[in-house]
Amino acid sequence: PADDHVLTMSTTTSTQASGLLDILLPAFEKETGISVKVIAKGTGAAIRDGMDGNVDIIFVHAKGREEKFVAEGYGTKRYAVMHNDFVILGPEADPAGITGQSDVAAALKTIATQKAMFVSRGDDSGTHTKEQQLWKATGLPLETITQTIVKKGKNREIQFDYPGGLGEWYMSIGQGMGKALTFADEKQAYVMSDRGTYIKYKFGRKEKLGLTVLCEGDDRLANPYGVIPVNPAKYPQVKVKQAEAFAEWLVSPQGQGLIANYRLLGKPLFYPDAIPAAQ
Amino acid sequence: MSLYDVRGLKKNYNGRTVLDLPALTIDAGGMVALLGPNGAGKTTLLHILAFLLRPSSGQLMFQDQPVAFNSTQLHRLRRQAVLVEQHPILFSTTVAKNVAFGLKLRGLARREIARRVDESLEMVGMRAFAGADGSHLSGGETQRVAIARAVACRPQVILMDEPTSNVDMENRSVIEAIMREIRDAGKSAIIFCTHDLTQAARLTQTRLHLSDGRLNGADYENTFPTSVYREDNQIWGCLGHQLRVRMPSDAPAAGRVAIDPRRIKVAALQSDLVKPESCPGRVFQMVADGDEVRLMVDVGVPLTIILSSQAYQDLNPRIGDLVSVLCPPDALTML
Amino acid sequence: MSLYDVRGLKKNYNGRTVLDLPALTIDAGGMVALLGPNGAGKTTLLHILAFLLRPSSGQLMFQDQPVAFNSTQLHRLRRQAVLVEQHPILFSTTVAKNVAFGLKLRGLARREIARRVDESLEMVGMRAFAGADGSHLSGGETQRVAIARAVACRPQVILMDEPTSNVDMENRSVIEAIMREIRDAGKSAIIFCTHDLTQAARLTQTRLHLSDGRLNGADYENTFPTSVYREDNQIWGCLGHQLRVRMPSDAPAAGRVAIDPRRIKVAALQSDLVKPESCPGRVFQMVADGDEVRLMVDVGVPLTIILSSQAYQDLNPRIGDLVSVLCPPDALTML
Amino acid sequence: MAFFIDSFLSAMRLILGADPELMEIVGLSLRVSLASTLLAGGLGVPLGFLIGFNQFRGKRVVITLLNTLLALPTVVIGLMVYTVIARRGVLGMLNLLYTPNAIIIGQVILILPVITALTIAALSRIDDRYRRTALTLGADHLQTALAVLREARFGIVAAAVAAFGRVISEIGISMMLGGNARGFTRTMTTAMALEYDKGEFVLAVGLGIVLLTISLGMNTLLNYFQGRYAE
Amino acid sequence: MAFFIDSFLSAMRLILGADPELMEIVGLSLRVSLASTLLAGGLGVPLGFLIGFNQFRGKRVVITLLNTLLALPTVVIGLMVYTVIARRGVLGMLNLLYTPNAIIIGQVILILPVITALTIAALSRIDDRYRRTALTLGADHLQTALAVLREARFGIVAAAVAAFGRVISEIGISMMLGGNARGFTRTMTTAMALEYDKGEFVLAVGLGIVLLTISLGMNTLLNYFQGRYAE
Ligand SMILES: Nc1ncnc2c1ncn2[C@@H]1O[C@H](COP(=O)(O)OP(=O)(O)OP(=O)(O)O)[C@@H](O)[C@H]1O
Ligand SMILES: Nc1ncnc2c1ncn2[C@@H]1O[C@H](COP(=O)(O)OP(=O)(O)OP(=O)(O)O)[C@@H](O)[C@H]1O
Ligand SMILES: [Mg+2]
Ligand SMILES: [Mg+2]
Repeated sequence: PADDHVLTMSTTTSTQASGLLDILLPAFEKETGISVKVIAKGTGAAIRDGMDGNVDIIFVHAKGREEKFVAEGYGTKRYAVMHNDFVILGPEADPAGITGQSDVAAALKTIATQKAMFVSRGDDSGTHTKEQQLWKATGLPLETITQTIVKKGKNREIQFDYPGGLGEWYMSIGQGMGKALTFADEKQAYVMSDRGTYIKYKFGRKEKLGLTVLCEGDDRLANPYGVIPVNPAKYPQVKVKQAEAFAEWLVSPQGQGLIANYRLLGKPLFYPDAIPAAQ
Repeated sequence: MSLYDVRGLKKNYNGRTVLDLPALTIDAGGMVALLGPNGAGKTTLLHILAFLLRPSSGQLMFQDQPVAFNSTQLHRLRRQAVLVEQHPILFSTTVAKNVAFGLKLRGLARREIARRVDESLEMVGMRAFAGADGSHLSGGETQRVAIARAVACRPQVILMDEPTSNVDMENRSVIEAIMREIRDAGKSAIIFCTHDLTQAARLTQTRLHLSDGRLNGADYENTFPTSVYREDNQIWGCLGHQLRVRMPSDAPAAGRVAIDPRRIKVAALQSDLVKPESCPGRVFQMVADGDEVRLMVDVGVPLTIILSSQAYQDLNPRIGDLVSVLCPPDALTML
Repeated sequence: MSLYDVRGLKKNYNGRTVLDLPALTIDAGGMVALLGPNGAGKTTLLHILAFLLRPSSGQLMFQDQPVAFNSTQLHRLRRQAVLVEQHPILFSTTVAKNVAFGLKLRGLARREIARRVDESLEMVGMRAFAGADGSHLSGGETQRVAIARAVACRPQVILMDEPTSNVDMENRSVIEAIMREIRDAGKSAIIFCTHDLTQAARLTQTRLHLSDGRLNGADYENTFPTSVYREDNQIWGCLGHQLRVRMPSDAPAAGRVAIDPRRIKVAALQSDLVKPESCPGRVFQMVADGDEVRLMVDVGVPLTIILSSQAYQDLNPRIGDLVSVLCPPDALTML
Repeated sequence: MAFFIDSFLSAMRLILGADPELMEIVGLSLRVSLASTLLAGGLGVPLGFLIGFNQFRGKRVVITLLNTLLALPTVVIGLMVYTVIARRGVLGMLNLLYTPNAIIIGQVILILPVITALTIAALSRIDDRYRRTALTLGADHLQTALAVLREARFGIVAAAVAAFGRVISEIGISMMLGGNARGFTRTMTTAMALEYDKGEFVLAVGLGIVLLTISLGMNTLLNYFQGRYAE
Repeated sequence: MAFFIDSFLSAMRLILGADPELMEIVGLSLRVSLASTLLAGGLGVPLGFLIGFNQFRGKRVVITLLNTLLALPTVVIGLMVYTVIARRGVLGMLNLLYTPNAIIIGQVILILPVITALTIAALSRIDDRYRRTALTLGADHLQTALAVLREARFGIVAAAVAAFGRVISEIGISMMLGGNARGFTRTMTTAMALEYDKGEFVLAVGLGIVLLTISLGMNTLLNYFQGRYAE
């Protein structure tokens, strides 16, 4: 395809791994002739790609950071595309006894007080950000690790909140969702996961995940995805037209319909946010 | 008890047989010189006798026991037969540690090792180099240290591949003296190669002649390329533009002949022994070889003639004398 | 025009001076023999003359031009001076390609290369090995191929480090003949090392004696370790348990002496020249050396005596004769 | 056990199926890895000769630094190259990021120290007489180096093979500088990493077996040519 | 440029700050890498001797296979070891997964072919007279190997240094088998990968510089001991 028909997008590994893009991108290309080159990485690195002007558009799930991205002028506008939700998983035996608990904060608090092993992604991803918010909501005293780094010659601090017990019952592994699930399965520990990855690991593989959903449905577990074209005011060379075309298409009835009808192993995975009726 | 017994031993490289010894016995305690031209198989034989090279076929007996070349205990046998290579190499450490290497392996006490290292370096005149780096010695220094390294081990037999080829005059006689001493003391047998026939003659009467991998009695010293031509209904070979020899009628147009140094006739130039096919030559070297005398005459090529004590007395040649030399047909072998 | 001019040249290794030549001139087109004991610095000197080793200090002139050892064009100079190493090594390819190597570098035509390769291998009797793998030849075969490889390049000077030390009798004379031919044709100069004094004598009158890195006139052949003792108010040295020599009064208790082979007195055993300190020895070798004769007498150690033609005629010794040998004090040098 | 059999069967399937997308990925991996190895070899072998052949002050320091660079992590290389070739970087206008060429740049930096250090090691035991012989026969510096190279070929080929193995099995740089964009810069290893991320372990190992099969093919070819060359 | 300065300053901060967590990570990295290198060296050097010294049918095939294994990707090693040591695997009861020992197992598999192949290459140019001389002086197989090893030491140390560089800078296996658990199995490289994933590039490169500093220290030590040994 000619150069102006190629759009470069950075996104999180979870969108790519869910298989959704394999449905969306061919349909988009068929319609507009624009092919999308996907660079998948951790949420932080994906946003970085946008801030560095390496890509034309970003498709991530970390609402707060996305809004900051737009506010700082890196992006033109955030399009709310869809959401899915997080679930708390644990071994079937459920040693901490949180089965049926619909208040996620209460469930986490129980895990913490029992000192049952909990695996955290610990990678500053959208999921990890969400997890830290939920720990705050438990009201437990949190511990904070602050790292100082040098940026543009100035010191900058990075914070990391956790409910204590680091390395005892709270395992911070700094890896992607799949790996966190594998880790938790191996150690028969509790873990917070997005539903898509959970379904794939639970029903999509021969070696089924030995974990099950113990807590779900709390509003605070919603996981919204947004797409943001990179601002041509910062980087004149970005293909803003094509980027906006893609974003508009995603929130159009076609895009939203495809999202709503996407099934992974017979189970719905994403819920359209722009036109909820598309369901 | 014989030291080595060789039965039908062969060594092939890429299908070429470089050693072919139907039978050979070497006695314990003596000194044997191995002679023969380049490529005759001397080094190959020494490597086999040192149990370093496995023959392609045939059997080797050492002290009446067959040698199992695939045995894991071969190193026990090797401790009885130490080889000094044609171009020895020293481990890249000090000269002293090189000499100590074999002694440590034999589990000698530290003081005994130090004593023997000193003693054997002294013997070859290299004691001043004990602390020097072995890899930076000169050619002759290396050869002498290698000899000391072997002798220090005091094995049943020492195999030496051209041990004095790079050694200076002084140390050549020192090393020959060491060899004689070892032989006389009956400590170790010595089997050595050399191209220096007078050295072989000086050191031992037991000389084996190898050529093309085979043992034969013929001295190899008088081998020359010849061109062949026809004159007076007779085939002649010509050596070094002067010496004419009568060739057998089936001689090829060019080739090499060996002339038995004991069958060459030599006479004073005035004598009535002078025949048409004889040619004059100048005596330039004479060496004692046991009871015989080795005469070297320049007839365009250097020709070696071995005279019995009696024949030498009768001829009484002097250095620089012109003599008349004649090679009868029975002295010739075509190669 | 001289070939080499050496001025105040020194080579040090680890602070030890192994070569120290205040001045030396070598003429073009001749043949020079380099003699001296092991470690004298012969190889070191040849490496410098081949522009392979940079002297620690001093200057080397080649054909009246100073040699710039750090020049990037040094290879042009090196093409004029080819070295045959003491233990030559062949590239691990065929013998023919080894010989062709230098010729290709000189940009010769392919047919000329093939011709010269054939010719020079034929010369050293190794043509049959043209296709053989260079890394698996015997010691003498390797040496001969290396000589062919150098000669094929036809440089201004060929430097040969003990060129025949591992070569058999037949090929030794072949190589000596090649060396003579090159000299006679005036094609290349030849500078060679050897420990074979008779070889040096056969080939050239120009012989340089090195010892301990220094040039000196003394032949090094008669150097012996001595033990010193005192008798009749006189210090004596004893060589080989028989020969007594009068030592200077300041002689150390043990050491080495060199005996000038031209100052040794030798007489028939019955002659009235026999003195108390003379000792009997048996003549075992005589060799022509230019106009002189080199006599070797066994007095417990092999002693070399050089006689003028006249003295030889007068004494008229025979192999096996007993003669009386006397070393006057002025023939001795303490080392 | 079942896991390995499954993986092996999927590998067979992938190979026999000759899936065009897989072919493309394999082709890209080979192209990129070969280019990196050849470039790094073309720089590293001469560099190794310069360092190994010459005696100079600080030679041991240089070798120590080289050995240190053997521990250069792919993340560091990736980020450094990224900083230079990203749009904001000095070479931003070349648009190199997320292209195969970006991978090659990073991989060359990765294996240059490997090839250089191993070339020096290979030369360290080549008899000095080879060098002297070439020189005395009239070779200039380059010709001498080539003659010695011939003798050291086993060691230097080993260095190149190790470097090739390193880059063809390398993930970090390909991921960071190539971006694993489907149809553009997806290599076998980034495809494997993706399958692994997706939890498709069988497919990941299957791809790994395909990669090893290709490596086996390359090495068999090399062995064949070395054998012919040696004759 | 600013990026490198930032990274360098962060690295300085990290080193000077002597942050206990960083110390722990550095310690683990060193322990694991040294253990892997020593284990792989202890297996690979003798193996290289066995293959290099002996003439046997199929020797070239063995060397070709070894060269192929140089391209074994970390993902494959990680998954294979995972399958064996996971809870459900054959060695599940040993509870090895996500421990430093699991990393060591994977890394040994990674560098064993490297050390073996490079040992063979190092031996290929050792003059055969060293072997013969040791044998004729009465050395048994082991003693002969040690004598030749001494002569080949430069090449073999180079192999070990390359292998050490490989494992200390390796990410895939440490991540998959160690799990990057903070305080347990986090190594310098997995920490770097994490910072990279988070987009904290300055910290990632800063950690990389710390790693190189440590590698430099190790190599300087080695150089010092080699120098003393050579004297
Ligand atoms: N490994 C090998 N491969 C092939 N040919 C070989 C090998 N080793 C020796 N030869 C050949 O075998 C023959 C005998 O070699 P050997 O070294 O025994 O000769 P030699 O009698 O010691 O000769 P020299 O006097 O020159 O040392 C030679 O022609 C040599 O080329
Ligand atoms: N690289 C080196 N490092 C240290 N010493 C050396 C080195 N090369 C030579 N030597 C020493 O220099 C001296 C002269 O060596 P050279 O090789 O020139 O002697 P040579 O006259 O050729 O002896 P030979 O007759 O034994 O071959 C020797 O004592 C040797 O040990
Ligand atoms: Mg030989
Ligand atoms: Mg020498």
